Amino acid sequence: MRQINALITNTRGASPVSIILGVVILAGLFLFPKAVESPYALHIMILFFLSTIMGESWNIVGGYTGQYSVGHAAYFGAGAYTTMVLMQFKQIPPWYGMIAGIAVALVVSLIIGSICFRLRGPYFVLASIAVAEIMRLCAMNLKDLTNGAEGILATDIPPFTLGGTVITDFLSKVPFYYIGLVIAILTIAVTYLVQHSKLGYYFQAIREDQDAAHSLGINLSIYKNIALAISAVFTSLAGSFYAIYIGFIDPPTVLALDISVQIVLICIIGGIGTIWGPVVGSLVLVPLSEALRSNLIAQGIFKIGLASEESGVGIFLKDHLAHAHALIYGILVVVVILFMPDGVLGYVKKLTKKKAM
Amino acid sequence: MTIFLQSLISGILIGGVYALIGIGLTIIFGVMRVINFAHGDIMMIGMYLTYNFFSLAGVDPFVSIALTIPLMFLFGAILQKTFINRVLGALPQNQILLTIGLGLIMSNTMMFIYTSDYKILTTSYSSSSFNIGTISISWPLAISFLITAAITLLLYWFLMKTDTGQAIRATAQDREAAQLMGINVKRMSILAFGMGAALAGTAGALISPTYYIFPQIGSTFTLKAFVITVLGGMGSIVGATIGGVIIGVAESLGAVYISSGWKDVVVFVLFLLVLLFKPAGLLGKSKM
Amino acid sequence: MAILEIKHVSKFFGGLAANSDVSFSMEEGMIMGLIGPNGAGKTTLFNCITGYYPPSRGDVIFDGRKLNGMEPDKVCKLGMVRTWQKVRPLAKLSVLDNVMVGALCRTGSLKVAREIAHEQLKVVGLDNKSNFLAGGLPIGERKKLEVARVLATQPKMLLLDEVMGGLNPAESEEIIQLILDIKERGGITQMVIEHDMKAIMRISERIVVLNSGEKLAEGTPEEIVNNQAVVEAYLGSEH
Amino acid sequence: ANVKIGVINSMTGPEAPIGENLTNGIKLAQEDLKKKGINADLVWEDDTGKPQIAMSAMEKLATRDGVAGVVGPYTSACSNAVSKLAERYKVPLLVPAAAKEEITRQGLKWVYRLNAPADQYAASLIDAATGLGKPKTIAFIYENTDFGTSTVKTAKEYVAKKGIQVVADEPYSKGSPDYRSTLTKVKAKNPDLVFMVSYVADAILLMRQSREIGLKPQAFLGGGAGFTTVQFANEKQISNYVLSCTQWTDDVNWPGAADFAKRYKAKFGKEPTYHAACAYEAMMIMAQTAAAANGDREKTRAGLKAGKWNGIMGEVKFEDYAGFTNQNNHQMLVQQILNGKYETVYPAKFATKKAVYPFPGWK
Amino acid sequence: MLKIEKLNFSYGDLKVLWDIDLEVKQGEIVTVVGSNGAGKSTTLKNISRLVKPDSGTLTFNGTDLTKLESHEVVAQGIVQVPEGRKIFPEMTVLENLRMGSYLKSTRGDREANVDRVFGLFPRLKERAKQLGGTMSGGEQQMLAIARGLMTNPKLLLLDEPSLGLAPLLVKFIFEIITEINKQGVTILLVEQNVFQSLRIAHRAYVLETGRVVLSGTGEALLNDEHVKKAFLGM
Ligand SMILES: Nc1ncnc2c1ncn2[C@@H]1O[C@H](COP(=O)(O)OP(=O)(O)OP(=O)(O)O)[C@@H](O)[C@H]1O
Ligand SMILES: Nc1ncnc2c1ncn2[C@@H]1O[C@H](COP(=O)(O)OP(=O)(O)OP(=O)(O)O)[C@@H](O)[C@H]1O
Ligand SMILES: CC(C)C[C@H](N)C(=O)O
Ligand SMILES: [Mg+2]
Ligand SMILES: [Mg+2]
Repeated sequence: MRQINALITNTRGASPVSIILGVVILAGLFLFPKAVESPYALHIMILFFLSTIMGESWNIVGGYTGQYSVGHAAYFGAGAYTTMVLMQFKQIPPWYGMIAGIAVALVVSLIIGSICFRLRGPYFVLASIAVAEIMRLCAMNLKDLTNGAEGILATDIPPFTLGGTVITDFLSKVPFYYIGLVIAILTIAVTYLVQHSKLGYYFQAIREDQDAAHSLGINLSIYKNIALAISAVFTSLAGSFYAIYIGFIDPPTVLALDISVQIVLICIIGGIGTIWGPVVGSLVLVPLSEALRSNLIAQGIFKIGLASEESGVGIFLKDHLAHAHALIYGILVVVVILFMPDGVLGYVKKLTKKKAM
Repeated sequence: MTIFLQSLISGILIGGVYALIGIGLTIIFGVMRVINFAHGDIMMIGMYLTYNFFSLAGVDPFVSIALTIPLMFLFGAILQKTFINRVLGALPQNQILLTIGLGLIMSNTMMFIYTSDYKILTTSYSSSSFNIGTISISWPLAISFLITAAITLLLYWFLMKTDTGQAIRATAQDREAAQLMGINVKRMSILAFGMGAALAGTAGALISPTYYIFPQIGSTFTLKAFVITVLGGMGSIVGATIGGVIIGVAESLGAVYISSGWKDVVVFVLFLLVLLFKPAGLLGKSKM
Repeated sequence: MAILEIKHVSKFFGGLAANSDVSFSMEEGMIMGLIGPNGAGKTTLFNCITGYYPPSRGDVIFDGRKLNGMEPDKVCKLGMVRTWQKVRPLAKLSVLDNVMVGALCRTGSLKVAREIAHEQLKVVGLDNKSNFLAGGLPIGERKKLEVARVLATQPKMLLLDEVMGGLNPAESEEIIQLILDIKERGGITQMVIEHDMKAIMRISERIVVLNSGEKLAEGTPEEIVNNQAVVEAYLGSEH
Repeated sequence: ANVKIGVINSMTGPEAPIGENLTNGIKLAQEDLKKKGINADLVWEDDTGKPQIAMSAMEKLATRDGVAGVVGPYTSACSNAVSKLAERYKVPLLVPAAAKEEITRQGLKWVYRLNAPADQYAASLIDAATGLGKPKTIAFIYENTDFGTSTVKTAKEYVAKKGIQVVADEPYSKGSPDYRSTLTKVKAKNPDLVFMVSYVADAILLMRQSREIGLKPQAFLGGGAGFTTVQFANEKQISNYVLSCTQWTDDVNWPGAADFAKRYKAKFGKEPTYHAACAYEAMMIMAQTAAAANGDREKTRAGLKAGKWNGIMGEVKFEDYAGFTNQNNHQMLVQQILNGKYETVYPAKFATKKAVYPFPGWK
Repeated sequence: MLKIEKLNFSYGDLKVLWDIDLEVKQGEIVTVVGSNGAGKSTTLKNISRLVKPDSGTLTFNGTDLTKLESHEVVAQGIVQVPEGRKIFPEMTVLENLRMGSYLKSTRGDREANVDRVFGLFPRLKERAKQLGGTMSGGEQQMLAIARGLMTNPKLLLLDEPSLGLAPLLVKFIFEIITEINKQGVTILLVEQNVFQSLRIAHRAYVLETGRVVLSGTGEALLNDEHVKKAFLGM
């Protein structure tokens, strides 16, 4: 049993049940905006897609290839800035900006890769942080290009047209919802393809033992760079998407260490090196941080009558829980790492396995 | 020339404090192989301690390190015992996230207690200086530089020459083998993290009279500590010392001869260059 | 034609000459034994040949091409692959996946690679453990896994570094048979480092003896056991 | 009357130190509203300083919570992101303290701003300085944040008009412990004016180190923020004679200002900053307008547009001028620290003391 | 001296030791042989408390080992030279040896012990300043054994000490083992060199897939048909 379970990470073939389930979920996701009108719900879903894309792309280089980059903000920022600079200062529609963003992210990833991949382990981690910081500082200082600390504000998003017909004008959230959904599905599909190909095997071999992999004919720098490039492309897409959606970027919001950490967190909470890990991670993190932040917990407590809003406890909760969410968040991170070292997915697997026995 | 000397000297002096932060991180990394992302936050706790000693009991910051060191040691030891020890065998990214989580808890707890106000600790000598020729040297920085130097020497002697020090290094290199030599590795880890925390706390204390304190201050210094340790060679105390001074000087000269905005870029580029040409850091032993 | 020529190879670590002026050559399909006292420079020579260190001096010529300092992965692609004295399994991958990684060196298809891997696992007798995590294997089986993995790269030349270390005589016998079978099937030249003299004597056509980095002797097994210098430096009087 | 108002503010994260002042100001406003019979039901949203989170907050307030109006966010980045949503959902948004000019320059109908934008910071100070002496050169030292950069950008345009030459331009990143080398460089240029934009901690650090290395211009100008805090004024050794601009002071003769300061101090144990005052007044205006409109958003918006207030921020009126829409043309004040106390010295009609110029030197 | 009763152990949910009974008496050399993966190293790890057993008792001179941490076991006088050498890679040969006499009780003999092991392994003396990690495989093995000897053990656990050593040295190692045994150190030896190790053993155990299947004097096992067939390849 143990060996079989060990292999779950390399699932081959899917059961009919899971295929049906998958189709139903997919259909549900595509119909969601038709059924749910609330822009707030759509917004949360969009954040969820964004987070999935980011986590999934980190997973390729971090989870499969074992290169724990804590500098993915670099690619996120590359995508965001390219798209915004082109759109705002050169009037190039974001559609092309996204593609240009990918190109820029690829170049950045090659540069970063050629520098950082010569390093291993903790040195790589720190070098990746350093490069992302350099990017942030450059965005800060290259005022003519990036508008520096003032950031770039999108005045209008030009409508997306194909052959003269307007596909969408970006006025509501629905187009963003679908763009996010499609990119997220694309990212997951690419991860699936990678895992079930030579690349996946090579990536994992590199993760386990670089020297051994090297001796078995794996060109370390090529394959690490491929992993990073794939990862960078999708992270950059996430960045472009973010920029267009939010309409404003500045160095601290798209190039900060914070973002890099967030990306890693998504994977680890969900389960690293697995296809669904980042999805699960986003599923947990996005609603959770939203609930914590907007003090839904205290409201819930009042609703079920655990404490009255006017009581001392109530006032304390109202006053402090909103401030405390970052604290609670930190505690959650610590608890997950200590008690679910393989992420939520790994934990669930362990539980179900125990029951099965 | 005056400008050059002035910035060189202030760079060296501030580099001393950086070195102390770097040494703490290097020891923790050396023994636990854990990159401590909460290092700056630990330093921040040290700063608040100093601040409280000063504002509540009137203890001079430089004197208060006699209290801060043991207290921070204890704090680090407890952290190690309750949290870090549990993830020593875990994946590196889990360790990273654990320390990030701990850092979040520390900074937000402090925010709860002290609000996020900037606290400023003003001593009679906070902005006093003396002159050598045309160059002015800040008293508090000069004193903290001397204290740093003394601590560094002591620590070097401890790790290289005493059995306990060697046992800490042995634990760093192979925990299982160290156990088989009769070394209590848990104690060594606790000792190491305690020392790391004490050093970070001391750095916080030393910088308090000339700097300011708020709950989110940690991250800047965590980043700096990383750069310093890698520059010097992770696990090397002498390396961290040199790294600290180099960073101090690079920042200082970068600000004058390039621009304040680009000075951090100078630091990071320097960092990458060292990594490229000497991947194990200036004093690190390259491994095969 | 010689498939591998080592010409005046030296490797220095600081002042220490781990290899100094070593020369010999190997014919296609043969098995060469490489022996010598501990620290004689055997593993270092492997490292120099397969690209982990560029030799400080001298040339390594494989299949007519100069390898000096060529990256290990290219060396592997050319058909030369080594095992590790200190085994290096890909711990969190299954035994089968470990071997597949080797097989993928020659094919892009997972299906083909899987077939090759199963085949090689059978060859070393690990097929019943193909679903185990490689990290949980005991040392002896890890050594077998190393062999299966390099075989899966379909090499022209194998460099085996103490693959019998840690095996008892009965298990060593299996590996000896394996090495002889490989030779039988033809097409693969083998260089074997081993301290087990019985084994070395049985499998090698020729033996090179290193001592303090220098080549002390070269010859047939008989010549080697009767070489006074070798007996003194390495074998001891009993042999 | 009951009225539901949303608050978006940076309560945690890197912006929290200032965000807290806004929180406090709003809490005080809530109390005062109660006294006026308005029960302001506040929905607090923390944006953690991140625009996308601020957007989440705005979405939620507009669509789930059904608030009548929103006060906030604090930072310019967040306010920018949120302003478009306010327009889309037709929710009145009153920005209390963000300085970026663009926020009210996009012709948005639903977005109002109480404080004076970045261009005013520089203009008021330079006017005061040129009124007092004849400075020829100026050096800029500022944090390389949105606030710092945009303030200095407008300042540079303004000094160019006045014929003052820029001799040093030094943006720095917040939080470094050592500005000595930057200051040494500035000192070598011997500027008549040194203009700094920083928050309180860096302000104190910069002035301490200026004293250390003996930088001595005709005047130190502080661009609001950190230079207008009591904490700064308390550092007498270094803060005396610094001129700074601010949105609000506790000695200004705007109705209720002094009283606000007193009650704030009693409640929170510290001196109010202008951020607190801005937030307080913004909440007062928003809640009263919304209450009068019975929580109707359209009527609230119309109320803001039409209304006129005179409270602790002086006269408030949201007007369209010089490319701005719904912008309160707020009068910035210039103060000077004299013996550890802020004295309003400019414009003349609010002045309580005469300014000391030039800077007499370090003690 | 050392008594193991009904020791059971699993790695996660893979059970590798089943009811192991094993005894080492004062002054003996006891050898454990067994094929790959039989659980020999795991047994030694249990004694050194590097892993914790599922059930069973381990006593040493009457002390219950299951109550101790690894380092406390060492303090009792049980020292293991582990499989895979486990040299401190970034410490010099001399520093490695120094760690061998980390225990307070042995620090006094440090100088003498260093001289002794340098006498046994002159190569180590030549390389006293070389970093452990850069030594060759066999050199590291020597260092590991030497480091173990620095500890003044009462009971020495040796896990495949001849692994990777040249023939001359292998012979020498077995001589050393007999020699130190004569000096009063009790020895528990795990070896693949079945022939040599059974020859010097007073008693021996045969492990197969985690169970003790045979035990007796070294001589008796050497002549046992099963042993001959399974391990000696005869
Ligand atoms: N990176 C290095 N730095 C310094 N010395 C080294 C390094 N690598 C190997 N050596 C030294 O070079 C010599 C040859 O080592 P090598 O590993 O080739 O020996 P070997 O013949 O394989 O021995 P063994 O049979 O013990 O494995 C040894 O003395 C070793 O200490
Ligand atoms: N860390 C581990 N995780 C999982 N299983 C392990 C681990 N270490 C050993 N095992 C398993 O435990 C069993 C016993 O291993 P052990 O190392 O004790 O064998 P051994 O008798 O020492 O073999 P060898 O002669 O190869 O050293 C083996 O089947 C092995 O697969
Ligand atoms: C420091 C500040 C006064 C900031 C300024 N209010 C802003 O727009 O961000
Ligand atoms: Mg070798
Ligand atoms: Mg073993």
